[in-house]
Amino acid sequence: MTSATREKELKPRVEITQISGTEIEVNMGPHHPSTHGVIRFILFIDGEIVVRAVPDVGYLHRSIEKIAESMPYSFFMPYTDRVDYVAAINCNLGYALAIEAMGGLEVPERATWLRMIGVELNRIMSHLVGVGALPLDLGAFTPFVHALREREHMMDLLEILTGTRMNNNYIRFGGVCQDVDDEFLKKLEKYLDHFVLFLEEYDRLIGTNKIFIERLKNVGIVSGEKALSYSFSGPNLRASGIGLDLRKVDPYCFYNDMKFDVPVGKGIKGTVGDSFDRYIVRIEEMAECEKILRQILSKIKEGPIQSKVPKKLVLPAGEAYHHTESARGELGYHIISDGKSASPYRIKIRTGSFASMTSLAEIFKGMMVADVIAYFASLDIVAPEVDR
Amino acid sequence: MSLYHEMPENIFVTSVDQLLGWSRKHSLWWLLFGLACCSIELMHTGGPRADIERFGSAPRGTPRQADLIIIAGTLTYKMASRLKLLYEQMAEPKYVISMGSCSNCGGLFDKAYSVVKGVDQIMPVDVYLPGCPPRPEALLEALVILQKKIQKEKYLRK
Amino acid sequence: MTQFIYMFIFAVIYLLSIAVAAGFLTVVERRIAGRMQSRIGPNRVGPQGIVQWIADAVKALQKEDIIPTDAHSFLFKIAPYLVFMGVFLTLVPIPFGAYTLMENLDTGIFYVLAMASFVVIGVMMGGWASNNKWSLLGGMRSAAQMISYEVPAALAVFVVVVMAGTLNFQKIVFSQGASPVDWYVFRNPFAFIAFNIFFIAALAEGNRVPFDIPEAESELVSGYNTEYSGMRFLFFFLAEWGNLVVIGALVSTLFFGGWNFWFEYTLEFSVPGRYPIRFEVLGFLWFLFKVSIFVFIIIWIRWTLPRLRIDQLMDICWKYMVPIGLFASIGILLWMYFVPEKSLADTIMRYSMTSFGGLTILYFFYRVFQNLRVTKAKIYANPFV
Amino acid sequence: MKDGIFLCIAAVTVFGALVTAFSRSIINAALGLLLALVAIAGLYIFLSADFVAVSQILIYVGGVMVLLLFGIMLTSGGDNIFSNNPIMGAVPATLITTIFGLLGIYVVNTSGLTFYQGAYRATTRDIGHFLLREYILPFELVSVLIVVLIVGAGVMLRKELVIVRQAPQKKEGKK
Amino acid sequence: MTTYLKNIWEASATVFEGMAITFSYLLQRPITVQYPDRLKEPVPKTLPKNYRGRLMVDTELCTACALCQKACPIDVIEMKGARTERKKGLTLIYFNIYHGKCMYCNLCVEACPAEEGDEEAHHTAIYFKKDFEGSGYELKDLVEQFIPREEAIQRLKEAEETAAKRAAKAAAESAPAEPKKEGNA
Repeated sequence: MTSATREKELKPRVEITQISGTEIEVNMGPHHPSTHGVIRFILFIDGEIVVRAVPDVGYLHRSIEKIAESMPYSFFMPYTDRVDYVAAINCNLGYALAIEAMGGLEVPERATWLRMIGVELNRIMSHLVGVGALPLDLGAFTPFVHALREREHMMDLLEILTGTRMNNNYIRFGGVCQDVDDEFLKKLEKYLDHFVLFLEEYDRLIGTNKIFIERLKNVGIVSGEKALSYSFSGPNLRASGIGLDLRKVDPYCFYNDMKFDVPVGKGIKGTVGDSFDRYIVRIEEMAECEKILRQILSKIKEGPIQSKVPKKLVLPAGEAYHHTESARGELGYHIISDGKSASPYRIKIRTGSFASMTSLAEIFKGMMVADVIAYFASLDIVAPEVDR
Repeated sequence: MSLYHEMPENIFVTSVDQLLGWSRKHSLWWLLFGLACCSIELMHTGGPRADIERFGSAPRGTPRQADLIIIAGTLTYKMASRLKLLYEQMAEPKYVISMGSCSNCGGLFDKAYSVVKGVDQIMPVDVYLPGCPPRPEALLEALVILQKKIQKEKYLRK
Repeated sequence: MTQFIYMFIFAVIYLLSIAVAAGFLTVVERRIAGRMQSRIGPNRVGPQGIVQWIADAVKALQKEDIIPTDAHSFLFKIAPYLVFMGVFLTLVPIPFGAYTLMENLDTGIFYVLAMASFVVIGVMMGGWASNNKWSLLGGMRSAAQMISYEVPAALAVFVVVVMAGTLNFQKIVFSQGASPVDWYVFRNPFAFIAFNIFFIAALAEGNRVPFDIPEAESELVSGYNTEYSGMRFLFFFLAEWGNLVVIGALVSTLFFGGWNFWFEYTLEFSVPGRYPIRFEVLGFLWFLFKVSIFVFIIIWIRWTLPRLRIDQLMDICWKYMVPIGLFASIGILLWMYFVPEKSLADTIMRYSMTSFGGLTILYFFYRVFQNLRVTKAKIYANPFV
Repeated sequence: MKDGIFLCIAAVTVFGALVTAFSRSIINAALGLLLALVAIAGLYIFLSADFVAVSQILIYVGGVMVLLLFGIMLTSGGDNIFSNNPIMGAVPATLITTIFGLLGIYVVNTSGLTFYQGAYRATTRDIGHFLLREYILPFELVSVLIVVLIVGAGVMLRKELVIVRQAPQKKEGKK
Repeated sequence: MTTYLKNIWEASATVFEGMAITFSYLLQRPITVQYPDRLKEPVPKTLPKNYRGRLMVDTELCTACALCQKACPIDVIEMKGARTERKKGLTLIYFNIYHGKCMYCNLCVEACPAEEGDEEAHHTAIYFKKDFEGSGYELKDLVEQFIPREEAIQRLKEAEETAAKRAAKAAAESAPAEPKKEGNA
């Protein structure tokens, strides 16, 4: 592409400021087919163009952080599932790692491998919702259902691994709650063979589609610098061209033994950091997850799954912050313990979606209503992660 | 339906009622509406494995055209007024399924200061469904139970 | 007087059959969509769910008829009927057989283009009268879209009209033959282009994906029909699916030989009573088959593609379809002038175009079976068995 | 029978026209106009001018009315605009109607125009014939006029609009 | 001009490709499991061994130790154990589980000390049954009483009697020592 045509495409759609002068205030959400979950924007539109937007959060504020203060550390584990229900085990892991780091608990090797299987499977499932809901919001229903079908298969796997389809509450301090047999590992391997083919087909079905590309390219461009200033993390940050992955940068579990690439947005269809990049980064990341899972399968060994943990866990006084790479970016648990009681003094959860929300008001300006949907869907925001 | 208020019970009315009930139970269009965790399982119920559309239940984006609202997830006080509004916007006859623990009674968030302890505090509920979240099959079971209830309803002699 | 009574009865029969066809199509669409998404779709009501639409319709009758307080109640009430009327009126001149048609209008295709404007007015009224901002946006988008796409549609129709030399549907059908070689779509490249343009423009006028932005579910909730419930919504619903039949019928009449079956309709048949009834029935069924294929394609497109943005939609209309349509309409004039009918060049072009069409379909099925082979490898139904 | 239908359509036309003239709500006036235009198409059909009738619907209903409705509906509170035009007073209206009515009757009586009484005959072919053979010059002149109109409208619109184009980089800087 | 034609070509080619994929799904079997009636085998049988369905109690096995009640973060389990003459340890008086509130977190099962069965049929006294059907028209339908109400009242009476007996016995045993105690105090 020559620079001249590039320049032409970079220009935003015509912004008409003097034709009518009347803004219509429309309310999008909290119930609206495109706001997954309950997020609300108030859009001030002039014709089809958004003049300004006011995001309104809190419709799913369940005071999870406050509840944590009233119960023992181990009781809080099921609540972390609900922080990000699409990637529940990721949230389990972050909490467990934070507590283990603070309390100096041992984790057996097999338990870590199992945790990683759960986390990576869950990451794929979460990304499937992301890349599935994006075409859904652009009007294509079928790819979404195909993604759901793959999720069903994965939920079957998770069901064997953890016992439930969603909100697994799988990870315990110092281990996991149940073991699996070799049959599961074989099934997982078989499934991964299938999944590669699915990804390829999915990309042909929707990812290469001209209309889909036209709807996403050069929409909602977030440059790397800007993404950092919004404190983006995870796939959204990587789509903006910054290859920051906590699994590489600050490895936990056995991620430093794993060989995988960090997919980065390259702007193959438009500009670096546009909505299409956010889509393609997620697709590539799923392929990387598949690689990681295969390596785990080749390395996992028999052994105990739970170490000894005191029944009444009292953490030493002090505070700790532990972050992991969740499906929606950096998931950090900041835990403060007073050293006396069995419940935390304060827990603060840092989530990726909330950081993504901060960009909306600014990016929405000058967009068309249809692009608002596309940009919002490409961020893959889940409501409870915003509100908690 | 004031005309029918005084209608005596006879074979004609009963069989018409049966037909009306049959049509209502087989065409429960549900509102595309999810609150929290259960909304994912709600999507899966519309998805390929469970396929709620087998029962003739299509998703609708707007409350006016929906017959069934599935309260899928935790209801907060901030959302409650909105939900009430949505419910009131739906056209009669309308049905409510309370899906999952949170909407049944607050569930694991009954300690939270911001969560409504049960959706039945703001609107009538037809079927309560346990689970956190319930499997798609469980939601289908709730739908089947709701269908039974609808078939027994007497639309003409309310 | 009796003439009017006959007309009335005929109209009622037409109305009922279009309503039944539209209702049935909703079920068919849901079933096809289900299969494309590896689901089943409605299959509980009646054998394989074929009477699902009766349940839907009877339910819609029982629903409360809501008219929002701030709505303009008269317009709100009248809009669905206007839309349905627009769709129904377009059916009047379309021939389903040599005698199975309401009125052989001389203005034919021109009349169809005109009647479509009632749909525009109805949709705008519905959107505005609802007093809902999303509805208003939907109605306005819809009107802009329909008006714009009437231009390429008219250009494409122009090509056919030039080739047939008439606006009358029956004469257009006569001037095409029964075999694919005689169909207008395969006569010459310009007609083929015109077919594509007309089909796409018809999709856009019918508000179907990828042009369904007026009722874009994820953007505008449900577009102009957001506030409608029960019976009034049913009319929008019927109009939408009735429109599918209209589009299918128009395309197959204009470009695919209409009801022409393997036999030729000659002059001797035009004497009343000489035309065998079995020919009429066979022609009718053949036409229905063509229509259902196009309806299937429209449904299929809907469940495959995402929708366009409004400015892209207008771009496609004004930057692509209108220039190409102009090109085709000038090209057809030159073609008609330089290549007389039944000349060698004309015959060669017909056969090569037909084989081109056939090859495209063959290649398509080749791709389909390639996909199937891949999916077989991935153990389709359950990856764990 | 035929006369009855004719009278019905004529009555609808007059009713539509009256609504247009006397309605105080602008949206109702537009609706009245719509009704009148459609009814006039019906009258054309009675005059065996089917092509003109269809053109009437295509142009006035499909084009003019849609634009009118656009204008009314997109201006804020279209329903609340009440016309308050002194020309709508009864006296001038009666005067104008009478003058035009008399003129009409005079024209019909003196020009020798008669209603077409024979069986229905398709007019499309004749119209095409006239337009492209005998009246080709006026036809072409009209098309030139339309082209001028379109170009002129485009030019005028370009002057009216202030189009602000900004590259996204600049916007970032502003932040 | 090239971009113009390229755009048209790309659009038609990718649409063609996508439509080929969706068409290929028309020729394949759907994966739908036709719950509830048209099934090859009931859904619970297809679930894995450790599936967390409905929370159930084996009242025979239960020792009424109330550990599960303590392990539950949200008080789903309502139970009481007391001594009766039925068996040696504690007897269950009543055991109610509020399914409508349960969050299926497995914490109570992990806390349960009473276990039974071999590797295959292993289960604890409180366990998750591979069953998920439990919808009801009213909220109270979702409370499952594992000891029926009449039985529970009966047991409560027995427990009271036993307690009274034990108290009497204890009183009788400690009666002679009573003055001594007082003296000590």
